[in-house]
Amino acid sequence: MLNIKADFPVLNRLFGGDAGEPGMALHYLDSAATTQKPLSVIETMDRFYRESYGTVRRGVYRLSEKATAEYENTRKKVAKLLNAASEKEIVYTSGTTQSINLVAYSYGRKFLKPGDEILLSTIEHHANIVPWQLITEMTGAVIKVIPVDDTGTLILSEYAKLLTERTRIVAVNHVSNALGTINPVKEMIRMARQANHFNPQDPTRRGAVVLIDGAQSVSHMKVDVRDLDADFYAFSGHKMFGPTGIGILYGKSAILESMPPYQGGGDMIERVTFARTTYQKPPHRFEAGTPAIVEVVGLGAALDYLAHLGLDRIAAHENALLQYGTRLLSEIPELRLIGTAPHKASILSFTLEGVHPHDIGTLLDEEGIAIRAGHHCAQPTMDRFGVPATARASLGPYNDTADLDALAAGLRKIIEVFR
Amino acid sequence: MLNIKADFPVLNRLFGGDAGEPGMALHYLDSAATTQKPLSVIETMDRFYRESYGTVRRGVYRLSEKATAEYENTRKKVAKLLNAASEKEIVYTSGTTQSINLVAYSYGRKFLKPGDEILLSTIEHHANIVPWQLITEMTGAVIKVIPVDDTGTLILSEYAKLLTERTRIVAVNHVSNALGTINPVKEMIRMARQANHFNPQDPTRRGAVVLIDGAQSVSHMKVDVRDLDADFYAFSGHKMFGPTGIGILYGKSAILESMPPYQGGGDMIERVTFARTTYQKPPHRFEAGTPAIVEVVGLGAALDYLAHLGLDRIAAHENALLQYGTRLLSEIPELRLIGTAPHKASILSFTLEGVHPHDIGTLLDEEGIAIRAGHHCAQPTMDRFGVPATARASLGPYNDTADLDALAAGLRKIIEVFR
Amino acid sequence: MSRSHELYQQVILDHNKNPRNYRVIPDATYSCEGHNPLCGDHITLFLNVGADGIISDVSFQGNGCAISKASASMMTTFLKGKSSDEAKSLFKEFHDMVIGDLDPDVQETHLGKLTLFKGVREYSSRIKCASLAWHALMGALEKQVSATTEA
Amino acid sequence: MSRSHELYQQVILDHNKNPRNYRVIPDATYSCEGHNPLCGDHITLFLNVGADGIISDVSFQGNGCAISKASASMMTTFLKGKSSDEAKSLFKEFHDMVIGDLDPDVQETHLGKLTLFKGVREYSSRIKCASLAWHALMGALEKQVSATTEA
Ligand SMILES: Cc1ncc(COP(=O)(O)O)c(C=O)c1O
Ligand SMILES: Cc1ncc(COP(=O)(O)O)c(C=O)c1O
Repeated sequence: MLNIKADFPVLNRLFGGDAGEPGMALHYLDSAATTQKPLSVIETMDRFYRESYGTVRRGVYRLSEKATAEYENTRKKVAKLLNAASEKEIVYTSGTTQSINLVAYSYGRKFLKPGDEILLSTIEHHANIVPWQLITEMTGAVIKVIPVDDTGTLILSEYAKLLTERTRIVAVNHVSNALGTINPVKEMIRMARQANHFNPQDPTRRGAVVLIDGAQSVSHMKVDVRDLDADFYAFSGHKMFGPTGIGILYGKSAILESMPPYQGGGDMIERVTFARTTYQKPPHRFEAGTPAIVEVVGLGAALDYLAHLGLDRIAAHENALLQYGTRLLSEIPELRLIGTAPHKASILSFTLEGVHPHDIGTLLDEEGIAIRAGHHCAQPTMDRFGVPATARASLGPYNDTADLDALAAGLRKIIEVFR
Repeated sequence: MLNIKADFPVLNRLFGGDAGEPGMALHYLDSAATTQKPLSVIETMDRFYRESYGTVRRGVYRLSEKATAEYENTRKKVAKLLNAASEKEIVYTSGTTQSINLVAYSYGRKFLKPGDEILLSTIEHHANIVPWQLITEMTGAVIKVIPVDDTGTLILSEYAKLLTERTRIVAVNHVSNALGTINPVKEMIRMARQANHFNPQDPTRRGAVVLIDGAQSVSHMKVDVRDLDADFYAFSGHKMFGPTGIGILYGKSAILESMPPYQGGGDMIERVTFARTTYQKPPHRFEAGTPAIVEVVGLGAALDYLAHLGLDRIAAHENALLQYGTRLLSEIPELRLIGTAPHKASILSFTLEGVHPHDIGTLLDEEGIAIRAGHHCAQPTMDRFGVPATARASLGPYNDTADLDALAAGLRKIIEVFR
Repeated sequence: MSRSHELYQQVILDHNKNPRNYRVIPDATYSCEGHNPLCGDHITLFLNVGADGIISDVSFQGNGCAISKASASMMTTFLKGKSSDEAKSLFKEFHDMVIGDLDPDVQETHLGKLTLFKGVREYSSRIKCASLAWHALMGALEKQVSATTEA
Repeated sequence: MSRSHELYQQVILDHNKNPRNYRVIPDATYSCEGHNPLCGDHITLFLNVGADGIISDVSFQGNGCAISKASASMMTTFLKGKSSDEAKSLFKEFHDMVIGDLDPDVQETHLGKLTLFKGVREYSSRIKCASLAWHALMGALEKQVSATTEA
């Protein structure tokens, strides 16, 4: 098992503890919302601001040249993490949400025609629902929804039926943030290809492209976009030990090249006149304006940290904790686990009989345990399981069995209070 | 005069200086591209990551509650800086570029009809040109351009003629980043109102709204959006001593409320179903996904720093330096100042006879002087003045006369080399 | 004493478990669905106001946490027999109390037992739970069919 | 010695001031406009290639910094009389040198005097200036009308 709490300053301080009391350690169980940051990431950004801050891709002075080099170096690291064919397939965005909006606005507006179909799953995050709804309003395309069974597993036979020659886009998450289900995205991409022979060499030829929302997967398991054959892969820096304000869109070169710009501004143009403006090649075509320079540098440090831990070791650690936590929680009779797919990532979503998730959240916080309560930006998932909200404990590589023991003990105490 | 170099770590270190040499101090003259950061901003973000990092607007645990409070507190500070009527008029974006794209996509797509006119000035940054070009392609609206005279001053009599009942949007910068011209935006807004009686109570009624690109003004002079009567005001955190990855869009409440969402995702919705989704009120309607939490907190510290310096003192300091620098540069016979408007901010754009701006930039860098060389993302401005590029020294409150002396000495040396 | 004990008092836990006036008024003069967009909780408030402006009956139904349910339950018992103008000024007092602008320990209020909810001001994420029913009440009085806590 | 002296040598300054082959070839076999989107500089390259594949004339015009102008000037003098295949392999050597993958001090090259430009590898923002004319050359050989340094 990993033992890395020491790398994370926030996990080493005590909270509360005024009036002579010693304070409490933090049991942080909300990594699916956002992860804490290791010292190396915090220090890299701090040092960069103190010593090397400058703008990128514009300055002819060394401060800017060096900033540009660090900035572009992260792109290479991301390409390596994903096993992308080239760093030109890596677009910087402000987060998963913007990555998906970029595809919806740029690819969607260009290629979707009235009656075209977008396939989503029932268990998507709002970030992978609402952009498509906005784009259907503009294009006349329609959304079809892949159903899930009672464990939270996508029903592939229904997916197969929904895949038709009208399917233009399939957009599903790799891991559901509300349930923890790991979706069989490799198989789903293969099915999309078979149903609908898409030719990436000629993206104007109609066919379905597949976008994978990797917000919950990329720091928890090895992801190989070429092995998956994903057309787009989207994720956020802040959920992978990096800073807020930075995200990634991976896109296959041929597809990115077929896409018009999304936002307009500096650095994405080749030549601007009021009569006519021409645009740069990808990825720069999609990166308008001064980018999140320091956040990109911080993300680079986060990728180094991830590489140092090793995704296999992270996955093994988190899986062991998931088994342990599932067992602990199953012993609480009042508790109902929501999301019991055979293939699951380290997310434990649940309800307690007679206690609303918000009350669970507030009362656990008294014990220094941070979980999330609510709809997890996945209201259709809540609707599917007939609950308004769940409590959710989600794990990262810095968690240990003590965190889960504290959670179980806290839940038992709450049940007492509410009895 | 201000004397604040000590507040900025990067201005207190020596660069280069390998092989026993002592290294050089940095004469940073590229604040129009991005400003350096004071220690208080760097430390606020560092401390936040170490001690208080959590997600916002979602968690029921204290870490998240406190993060949310700090996050929303910055909104109040921004409202105060601009003298906005309410913090609900303050939308967080990733930068000026995104702020303008948001208005173009959301307001523009809803209200622009074929033949409607958008007025821009000749001396805009690409961020205030390209989004409008993209939107004219979608809507059939057309762009008209306000000309400038040879000093770089907008010709208001021509502007008056361009204002017609077809004018729907006027978008101009407060200060030109390429020339330093301060545009008479208050007068221009007044003229737009008179030419075209816009009723902010009923934004669906046709009329021109005015967007001011404040990227170059907001940390250099007092801006009062209510006194200006601006409908939108856009700027970037990184140009006002704050971090990268965060920007602001101010919009009048009634106008923001009339606008549809821009990006879709978490936190901007009221209720999501696959059948129908409803959206939150502004500003949250326009803030999809996990925001730039730590950057917002850092921006809050930058606003405190700005308040501590005082915008009047900054303006006086920079104006004195501008006068000093203009005099120094005017004494160099080979030098041509581009941008000589009577009303100017602290930007010195110039060319040297026989020396390309890029060579100036590289050679000044050898002396530890960081300036910008190129088209400054304002190619139409370059075209207007018949130059492919200029060299540009732009000032911040941390600059002093020594920086300008070094610049002038460096330029004389370059002229020698190229003679 | 830990924060939460101040909030989760026996009275609140009791109202959560046995909410009063938890029913539909089929022929209500007004009803309004209150909705907290951040958590998805919602309750429907039913209101009968006589010609004299007096609240003759008030009830609620819906889904929410202990805080929002207890708050709705206690609010309905408290309001019966009060005028709609009184209800509006109670809303203001309650709202000021939960956001921390009014401290019932040092300032006079007309909130009676409802001052129990003062503890919520310590929990910024729960303030909207306590005020959800009250927002629905205001919506009903203003003849709206829905209200959110976003105001 | 400071970095810039290595780059701004007398030869380069001279070619900047007195660029060779700075003219239009009206009936050029090929021509291509090279463009550096980051700085807006552009030059047009003119090329005459005989039936034997030999470059019989090559010239340029346009706007650019000392580095790009000197590089264009020296490239044109160097290429005259070479075959288009040789030109392509020289492009590769030149390109590798300026991005720092080929060090003419330790590895053999066919670049002759053009190795002067090796200093540019220290200036990441200027590499594209040195290679602008070469990109235009490649564009011309590939019969494109325009080329950027973005490749
Ligand atoms: C006048 C003006 N507008 C817009 C921008 C774009 O700002 P950003 O790149 O931070 O989005 C800039 C700066 O680059 C600017 O100077
Ligand atoms: C599955 C999934 N998709 C998308 C998102 C949105 O990510 P962000 O808010 O960082 O844009 C999240 C996280 O909130 C998520 O869990």
